[in-house]
Formats: sequence, structure tokens, C-alpha cells
Amino acid sequence: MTQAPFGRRRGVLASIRKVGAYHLLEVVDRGGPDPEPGQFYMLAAVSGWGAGTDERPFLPRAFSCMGGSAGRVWFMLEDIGPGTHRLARLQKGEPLWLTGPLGHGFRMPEDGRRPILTGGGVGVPPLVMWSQALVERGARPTLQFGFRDAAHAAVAASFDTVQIATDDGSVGHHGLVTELLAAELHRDPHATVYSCGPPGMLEAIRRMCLEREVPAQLALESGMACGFGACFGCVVPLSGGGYARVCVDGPVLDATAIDHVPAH
Amino acid sequence: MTQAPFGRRRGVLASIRKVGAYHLLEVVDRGGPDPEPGQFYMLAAVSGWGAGTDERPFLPRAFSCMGGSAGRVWFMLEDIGPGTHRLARLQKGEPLWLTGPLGHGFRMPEDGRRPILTGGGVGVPPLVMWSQALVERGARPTLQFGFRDAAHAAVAASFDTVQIATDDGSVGHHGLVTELLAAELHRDPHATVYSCGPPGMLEAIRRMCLEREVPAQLALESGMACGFGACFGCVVPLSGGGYARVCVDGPVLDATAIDHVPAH
Amino acid sequence: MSAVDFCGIELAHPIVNGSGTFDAIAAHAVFGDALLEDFPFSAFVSKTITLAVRDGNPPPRLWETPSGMINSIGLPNKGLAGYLEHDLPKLAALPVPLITNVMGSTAGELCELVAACDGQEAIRAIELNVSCPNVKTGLDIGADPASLAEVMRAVRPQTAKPLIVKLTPNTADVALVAAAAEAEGADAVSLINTLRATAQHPDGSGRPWLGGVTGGMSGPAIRAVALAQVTAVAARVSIPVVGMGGVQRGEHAAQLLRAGATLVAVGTESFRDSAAGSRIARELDRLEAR
Amino acid sequence: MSAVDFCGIELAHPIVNGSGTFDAIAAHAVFGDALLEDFPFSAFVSKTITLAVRDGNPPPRLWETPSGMINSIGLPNKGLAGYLEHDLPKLAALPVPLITNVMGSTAGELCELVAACDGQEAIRAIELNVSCPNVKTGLDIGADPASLAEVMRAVRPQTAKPLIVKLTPNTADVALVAAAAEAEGADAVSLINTLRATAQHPDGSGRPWLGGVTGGMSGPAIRAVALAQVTAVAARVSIPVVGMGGVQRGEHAAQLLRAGATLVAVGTESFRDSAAGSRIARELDRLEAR
Ligand SMILES: Cc1cc2nc3c(=O)[nH]c(=O)nc-3n(C[C@H](O)[C@H](O)[C@H](O)COP(=O)(O)OP(=O)(O)OC[C@H]3O[C@@H](n4cnc5c(N)ncnc54)[C@H](O)[C@@H]3O)c2cc1C
Ligand SMILES: Cc1cc2nc3c(=O)[nH]c(=O)nc-3n(C[C@H](O)[C@H](O)[C@H](O)COP(=O)(O)OP(=O)(O)OC[C@H]3O[C@@H](n4cnc5c(N)ncnc54)[C@H](O)[C@@H]3O)c2cc1C
Ligand SMILES: Cc1cc2nc3c(=O)[nH]c(=O)nc-3n(C[C@H](O)[C@H](O)[C@H](O)COP(=O)(O)O)c2cc1C
Ligand SMILES: Cc1cc2nc3c(=O)[nH]c(=O)nc-3n(C[C@H](O)[C@H](O)[C@H](O)COP(=O)(O)O)c2cc1C
Ligand code: FES
Ligand code: FES
Repeated sequence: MTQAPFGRRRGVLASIRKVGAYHLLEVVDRGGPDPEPGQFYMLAAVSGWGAGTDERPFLPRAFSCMGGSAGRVWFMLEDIGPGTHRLARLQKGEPLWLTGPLGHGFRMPEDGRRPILTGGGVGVPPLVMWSQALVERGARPTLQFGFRDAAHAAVAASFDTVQIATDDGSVGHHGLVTELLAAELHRDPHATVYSCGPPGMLEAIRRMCLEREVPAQLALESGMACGFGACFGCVVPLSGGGYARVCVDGPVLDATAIDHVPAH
Repeated sequence: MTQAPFGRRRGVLASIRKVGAYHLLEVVDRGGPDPEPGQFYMLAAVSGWGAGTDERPFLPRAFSCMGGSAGRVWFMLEDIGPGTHRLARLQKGEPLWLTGPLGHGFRMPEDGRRPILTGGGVGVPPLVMWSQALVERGARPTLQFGFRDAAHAAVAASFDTVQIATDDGSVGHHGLVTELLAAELHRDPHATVYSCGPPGMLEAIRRMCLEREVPAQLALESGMACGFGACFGCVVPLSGGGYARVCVDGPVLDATAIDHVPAH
Repeated sequence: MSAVDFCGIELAHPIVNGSGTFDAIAAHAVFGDALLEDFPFSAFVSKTITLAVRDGNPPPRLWETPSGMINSIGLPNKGLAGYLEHDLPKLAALPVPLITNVMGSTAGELCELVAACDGQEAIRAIELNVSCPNVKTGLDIGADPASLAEVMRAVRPQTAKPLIVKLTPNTADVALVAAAAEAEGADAVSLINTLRATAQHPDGSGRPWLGGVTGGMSGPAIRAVALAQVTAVAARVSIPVVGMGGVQRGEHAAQLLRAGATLVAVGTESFRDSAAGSRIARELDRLEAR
Repeated sequence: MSAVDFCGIELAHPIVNGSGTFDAIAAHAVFGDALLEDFPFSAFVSKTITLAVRDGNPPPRLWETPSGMINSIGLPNKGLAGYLEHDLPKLAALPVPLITNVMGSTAGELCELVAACDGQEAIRAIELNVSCPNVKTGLDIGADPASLAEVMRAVRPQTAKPLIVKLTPNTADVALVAAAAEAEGADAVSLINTLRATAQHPDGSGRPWLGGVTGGMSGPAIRAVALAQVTAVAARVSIPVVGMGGVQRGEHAAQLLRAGATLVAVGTESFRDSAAGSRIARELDRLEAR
């Protein structure tokens, strides 16, 4: 697991562009080590971080990295509230606070299982990074991305071999990406599933893999204040009872370790 | 007294330029009536009004107008804290919240007295507006502006007949503008003094005019939350005892009505 | 707008002002009749009136805090006689019912104030500000159920008009105090008043900035505390509750109403926008229409 | 940095962490030895330890507020035995003295916890978290001088180590409670803990967002309340005071020290910047050097 430098540090926005419903941010992170797929960062704008709706944001926000090396890190974010809104309006050259890379990323499939990467919405970025790493390591991942509509699916256009599902059917399969996964597992269950996305999708995939005894690694999202184990806010219930902290014990956790993926 | 439209309204920054230490803002105020010299507005940026030092600003800030007619109002502000800092960084076309024109402005001199306008720092803008009004009404005001240094005095360069004093002597009289006033009153005390500026200067002028029985109208500054009489925060002690609200009873008050100009 | 019955008084909508955060007489002078044509509150609550004239605290009286402010105004007012003579006639002419807020440091003072208000037809309800220190215990009257009950027993008989007890948040269990008010005949309770707070002079000397040394914090910073206290009180008493504390928009008012409040008061936001009351009432109406 | 003597313990500077806002063991795993080389606090205060193991509250446990946050964590911890076995050895290896924070819902539980800490050489001081409800009165132990005094009488004899009473701000007169703690032998008091607060689900249903229903507010929004309470307590007691509440930079720490605090704790700001403690200590040092 790549360790994060202690303390928040300043990054600079190198570029920002909108691809359909998402904003792709490229951040110059001079002091930063290279992140591993599935790790995340806590981000905040240096100036104007507050005074949005309800005087928010105040706490930093968590974002999986979509790629990162040689002092550059990429993020893909959707503007859904005051924090993502402020970040989406960052100008080239503006400074931002970074802590990371944080958490445990994905682990290679065991006993030769083929990797299936099933993501939804802003769950796509870590899977993009993981698929590249898998290819570099000689694996041939199957990618399945689910989106609400064409605007959200636009970001996946640049991938040639990806199965797309959209809720409104405007692109690819008209339905949930979990249906694509079911078909894929039906075809060949000797796989390891890697998933990231909204809680409803993760919970469905957790159950599906449990029933079919298919190993699955879920990259979870949870309300976070710190991202490095200090607040005990980001918990997920464990199948063995009690809670784990998504930020330090995850965000990638074995599906079998989790009692259920909380949706709130 | 020009009455303010009820409620805050949106203005748009038409232009902003720096003149030495000050920022000159021109605001398009379509719905607004023409302000009178000595009146002020409560201003706030529509976006990013907060999250500065100590998460401020929150409340709107008071600014005398330096001029205003046909839906345009001018302000001159010094960046001294989170509120003025945010306003000084407004971009052309950015919206801001306006309430005003507020308060009672200057009144013409009585019994033919000659007007002497003695201002200090950000006390200059209302006197600039008042001097223009006086000239339009056939009076010939004497202007005396005091500044800390050349950077602050630069704004007065565009005035031909103005006596300048600077604390550091870099421009004009090396000393306080109150010394210029003393000389002027010594020369011909049949005058009405109009003054606006830091509390120390106003208090000195109040005493000087009291001793010499010269009528003086002081445009006061005070901590304000509302600007329209709702909070009772902006008080000044009256010579007859009790307090007056600077925002609704002033900001221009007769020097004799005031017990002393509080400095804090 | 959904009309509201509050202690028998018919109000056009649930949004009123918090005492001491709007001066209808001054605002009318500043804004003219536009204020009356679109009066921002469905009822007007006067600034706290005391028996004697009070100048209020020496300046400075204000300090800006993260997402809020501290005030140490010190209840300046014309006193009972001055209020009845100078302010009441004008407030009675407002287009909305008048609620008068009164404070006394002893039960006797409060009785005199309440009795005087009882005699004024234009005063539709009386709000007791019990956030003032009880001379004996040093605690605020409203901070301790026993001292509040004692005061209420003296005050209640003075009037048949609706009596609203305005509670202080600076206490261990606000619901306990609310229950005591209800038990002693309060017709309604209103909360929260400001949170006790202070500020030091920026010169680094450590001396207080506020002339009154300490003051009360208000605005968005206290909203989540207000929601918790209003929720606890509304769950404990069956009399109507007026909820306030950091309300800036319709959603915040809706939350207090969902927590069980009957009316919502807007205070600090009016300093930022003199027409905040009517804006919030419109936003609330749109939310409830859904 | 100006060294500080706190209850006989020599500290490099006045900045410590607030209990429950920094996990030195987890942070070491995340950041590596860099954490130890520039440890952000002059002493480390553990998360509250209870006798029994606690899972803590169901999620969500966090809500962001204007200039702050609410937490309803529910004191998850390994219990006394688990703490002594798993955490203490690692915390004892930290480069700074260890203070252990404990909580019990009865005097008996607290005595057992304090006695166990007394026996551990590595634990230099014990902080009592009395913000938990007293089963009998329903009030927080720390909200009522009498119930605090009763608990202190039982606990004090259990240890000769410095005993710090961490006060709750949710009370009528915090100075009164602090005086009771001092009278019963507390070596120091620390305040403020979080302000009771709540939040509703954004779906507009009115149901609580937090799994624990209510929680505690912290961060810059409570700073002015903390300064008022620390000032009042420091003026009332002569034992050292640890001041906390919304501290973000050196100036805020300096204000609490000017108000009479001996140490200043940083909590929520560490979530925004894991190295906030050392930054604030440096800023404070520069301020005091002037
Ligand atoms: C490990 C991890 C990785 C992530 N990766 C990505 C990514 O790659 N791209 C991306 O776009 N997002 C990602 N997210 C989600 C992202 O962190 C959130 O979208 C962001 O925090 C939302 O902040 P906001 O202020 O924009 O929206 P918010 O207003 O915070 O709303 C987001 C959600 O938070 C809840 N909420 C609403 N108000 C509050 C409040 N006051 N306090 C607390 N919760 C509230 C609601 O459920 C709401 O739907 C990730 C999250 C985690 C934990
Ligand atoms: C009627 C009137 C007319 C004015 N006209 C002008 C003008 O034309 N041009 C101009 O530049 N300025 C003018 N001012 C002053 C202007 O309103 C202030 O400079 C502005 O409010 C400062 O806000 P800030 O956030 O930039 O600075 P702040 O940080 O608010 O500092 C300004 C002063 O406020 C005090 N202060 C510091 N912190 C706080 C706090 N947290 N809460 C409360 N007070 C604090 C200190 O004394 C400090 O020196 C006028 C003021 C009034 C009342
Ligand atoms: C400047 C100011 C003056 C106030 N004066 C009074 C008062 O005279 N009587 C009273 O009961 N409450 C008074 N309050 C408290 C408010 O009525 C209200 O309870 C509190 O401010 C919380 O609401 P808010 O956050 O919307 O302002 C005052 C508040 C402020 C900010
Ligand atoms: C997430 C969180 C967890 C906390 N846990 C504890 C705790 O276990 N014991 C305790 O005494 N205080 C606890 N506190 C209170 C803090 O120690 C501190 O008193 C309070 O947060 C105010 O300081 P701050 O504004 O700097 O955070 C916690 C605070 C937060 C935000
Ligand atoms: S986000 Fe704070 S412990 Fe995980
Ligand atoms: S600024 Fe509010 S009354 Fe004058």
C-alpha cells in the first residue's frame, strides 16, 4: 500500500475539462508518491472552501484517483453538492489541498480467475486505473460500466472494449449494469469481480457474488471527515459483527467481509 | 433623504481598478435610486461570501458611495479584512448584493458659511461626492485629504485644488490633516466643517470644532450588522446621554450631538 | 401560503421575526411604505421591553464569527412607559398582529410589564424573555425549571392573552424547562435564544472586544443546535413551539416545522436581507406545495 | 517552542489533541514514521475508553454544518481489556506523554477504569469524559455539579495520577461544574466538548440523518462559545484548564491561553489537516515570540 506523506499538501490544477456530466481534473502533485488503483485522496480548494449552499463545504471531500504517476493525479468528479461544485469550478493554476494516496487498493485475482470490473457512475475512475494496471500485468479485464444516461456515459466513449448499461437505455444495455454482470458470471463464473459505485449497486453485487461464491472486491464510499482513521465516521458493518473504517480498512474490502453496504 | 428599495437586490460589477492602495468599484444598480452624498450601502458578494480568514465574511459590509446616478454607483474601498478582500477580488460582470442608499447625508452649510471638507483614508469617497454637489450648487468647498503614504494618496491625484497631508510626509503636508484644518479655521473660522475618516481623526475634529464653535457634520463609521436600524449594533454615544444608531440616525451627525467618537 | 392558527391568532404564514432582530418603525422610515405592502413577517415581535429605560451596552456591540455573529446589545429600549407612548401606536398600525416581548429581573417587574401589556388591545400576545439572570441564583431564569416555575406562577394570572415563554439554550435540559413552563400555564414556548459567547480584541491584549464583555451567538452556526433543542422540546410539550436559530431559507424553516414547531422565527438573516422573512415564507410555501 | 508544565508533566508546547479526534495508531499505519518524527501534539489523548467493548453508533455518523460538523460516533472502542492489551503498548511508544480518556455511566464503572489506568506506568494522566448521561437523573454527569461531585468522590481515591475532568458545554453554568470538580480534587479541567446538535435527512422526511439521532457539534462554529466557557472557568478555578473548541490557527490557541488556559486541544481541524497540531504550535510560537 503506498503511504501518504503526513499532513495536507498543496497541489495545483493543471487542467480541467468537462466530459458529458463529469469533470476531469488533472492535478500537479509534486510531493506525492504514485497512487495504487483503488486508493483515494481527500481534496479541498485552498480558497473559497465554504460559503456555498448552507455555508458549506467545510470538510475535505474524498475522490478515488483515476490515474496518477510522476507527480500528476487524475480525478473524475460529478457536481452534486457544494464541495464537488467548488472543485468543478477550479481554474487552471488554482491551488488545492491534497491528502493521500489513502487506503488499500485492489488486489490481483487469485487462482487465475479472470477479472470483471463492474462500475457505476463515479465508481468508474478507480476501475479505469485498475484495468490499466491489470493489462500491464498481462491480465485481460472485462469492463462493464453503468450510467444514468448518455451524458454520464460519454466519459466511457474513449474505451473500446467496455460493456455499457444506461438506466434510460440511451447507450448500450437498457438497464442496470448488475444485469450485465449476472450475464457475464452466468457465462463463466471463474472470475473475481471488482466493483465501485452507488451503494445500491454494490449491495446487489455483494449478494450476487455471495450466492454464486464468486470472490469480489468492493471499493466502498462512505461519509468521511478525515480519510486517515482519526474520526471513526466512515464505518461499514462487518459480517462478523462490528464495523470497519472504510478509509483505513478499505476502501477496497472483500465482499464476504461486509454484512451489507449501507445506503443512506 | 433618498429612501432605499426594501430588501437586498442584485447589482453587477461594471468595472474595478486599483488606484494606489484603493480599489475603485463601479456597480450597475438598475433598480436603485440616486444616492445623496454621505449615504452608504451594505454590500456583499453573491458567491463566495465566506470561507476567508476565520471563515469570514458573513454579514454585509458598509461603504459610503463616492458617486452615483442613472443606475450606477461608485465605491472606493481598502482591502483590510476578509470582506473588503472578497469585494476587491470581484471580477467584471460578477453579481453582488446591495442594500441602499442608506442613512442621512450631508446638509448645506448655514448662514453662508464656507464648506471645508476634511477627510482621511476611506473617509474620502463621501467628501468627493459632497464636493461635487456643493460645486453644482455654486459653493466653493475647500478639500483637505489625509493619507498614510503616497500609495494611499494616489487616489487624490485627480483633484486639482486639494490640500494633501500624509503621515510619512511623502506627499503634501508632513503630518495630520487635522493640522491643515486648524490652519484653515485659523485663517477664516466662518466655515462649516464636513469630515469622514478614522475615529481618531473625527474625535480630534469634533473637539477642535467644539472649542472654536464651528459647526461640523461628521460622517461616522461603526460596526454594522444590518445598516437599516434592525440590530442596534452601530451606536455612538450622544452628548445628551444615551446612544444613536449611526445607520439610521446618521451616518452624518452634527458634531455637537455626539459625546465622543468611539475608537476601538 | 398556508395560514396558521397560533394560540387563537390567525397568521398568514408561519414566518415571524425573532425579537430584537427587526425594528419595524426604523425600517418603515428607511424603506417607506414598500415595507408595509410586503411586510416580511406574519406577526411582528417587538424588541425586549423592560420596565425602566435602558441605554444598552457601550459599543462595540457586534462581532462576526464563522457563519454567524455575536451580539451584546444590552436590551436598549424606551422602557414600558416610553414603549406604550411612542412605539405601540405605530406598531399597532402594522399590517400584522403584534407580539410584545418583555423581560424583568424579578417576578414583580415581569408582572407589571405583563399587566400593562394585558391592558393594550393592540398587543395580541406576550413573549417572556427569560434569558436574563435571576438575581438570587445568578443563573438565567430560563436556565432552571424551578426558578422559571416560580416566575410563571406570579405572571400567569396577570393576563388571559397568549403567554409565550422564550427559552434560553444555555441550559442542561431545555425540554425540562419547557415542561415547567407548560405546567405553569404557558400558552407556547419559543426557542432558541442566542448561545453565550465572547470575543477578544484583535490587538492581542486578551481584553474583551464587546462592551458588554460576553454576548449571544446567532446565525447559521447555531442552526443544528436549534434543531436539536426544538425537536426535544416539541417532543416533550403539547403547547405550540416557535422554532428559531440560523434559519436562512425555506428548507431550514421546513425542518423546524417537521420537528414539531408551529411557527418559525427569522432573526440574523434579516440583517443580511431585510426582506428575508417574505423570501423564506415563499420558499417554504413552494416546499410544502410539493 | 515554549515548554509547558502540566500537572507535573513536561510538555514541549501547549498543543494537544482532543480525545476522539486523532488515532495515532491508524495514522502511523497511514503516514509511516514521518508521523513520529513530527508528532503534531505535545501529549496524546486517547479516544474515550469504556469498560465494555462498544461498536459505536450505526452510520451515518457525520453531518457537515456551517463552519463545522456534527458527529454521532457513539464511542466505539476495544473496551478496557482490549485497550490495555492492543493499544496501550503502541501508544506508550509514542514520542509524547500519553493521557487516557475514560467514561463510565456509573461511578463504579469509572472507578474500575481509573484504577486500571493508575496501574499503567505509561499512562501519565487520566481524563474523565463526563458528557455521558447519568442513568438516574438523565442529565449528563458533567451537566450538574452535584452528580459530578458524587462521581469525583468515588473516583479521586483510585489514583494519584493527574485527573482531568472534561466538562460538557451543554449546561447552565459550566464554571459552577468546574468549581465542583476542583473542590472534589480534580487536578485540571478540560473543555469544551461538543454542543448537542442534530440534522434531518436531506430527503425531507424529517427523520434524523444520524444513526445515533443526535450528536455533538464541533469546529469553528463553536469557537466563540468555547472561548466564553474557557474564560469563565479559568476565572473561577485555580487548577489548570485545557481549552478547546474550533481552534484552527495559532491566534485561536493564543486567545484561549490569554483567557487562562494552560493547554489548548485541537480536534476537528486535524480532520482537515492531519498535521494541524504542529502547524498551530508553530504559529502560536511565532505569535508569542513577538
Ligand atoms: C472513497 C471515496 C471515493 C470517492 N470517489 C469519488 C470520485 O471519484 N468522484 C466523485 O465524483 N465522487 C467520489 N466520491 C463521492 C464524493 O466524495 C462525494 O460526492 C462528495 O463528498 C460530495 O460532496 P458535496 O459537497 O459535493 O455533496 P454533498 O452535499 O455532501 O452531498 C453528497 C451526499 O452527502 C449527503 N449529505 C448531504 N448534505 C450533507 C451534509 N450537510 N453533511 C453530510 N452529508 C451530507 C447526502 O447523502 C448527499 O447525497 C467518493 C467518496 C468516497 C468515500
Ligand atoms: C457608514 C460606513 C461607511 C464606510 N465607508 C467605507 C468606504 O467608503 N470604503 C472603505 O474601504 N470602507 C468603508 N467603511 C469601512 C468598511 O465597512 C470596513 O472596512 C469593512 O466593514 C471591513 O470589513 P473586513 O471584513 O474587510 O475587515 P474586518 O476584518 O471586519 O476588520 C475591520 C475592523 O473590524 C474589527 N474587526 C476585526 N474582526 C472582527 C470581527 N470578527 N467582527 C467584527 N469586527 C471585527 C476591527 O476593528 C477591524 O479593524 C465604512 C463603514 C461604515 C460604517
Ligand atoms: C442583534 C440581536 C439582538 C437580539 N435581541 C433580542 C431581544 O431583545 N430579545 C430576545 O428575546 N431575543 C433577542 N435576540 C435573539 C433572537 O430573537 C433569536 O432568538 C436568535 O438570534 C436566534 O435566531 P437567529 O439565528 O435567526 O438570529 C437578538 C438577536 C440578535 C442577533
Ligand atoms: C468525530 C469526533 C469524535 C470525538 N470523540 C470524543 C471522545 O471520544 N471523547 C471526548 O471526550 N471527546 C470527543 N470529541 C470531542 C473533542 O475532543 C472536542 O472536545 C470537540 O470536538 C471540540 O473541539 P474541536 O472543535 O477542535 O473539534 C470528539 C469530537 C469529534 C469531532
Ligand atoms: S473518514 Fe475519518 S476515520 Fe474514516
Ligand atoms: S447597523 Fe444594525 S442598527 Fe445600525
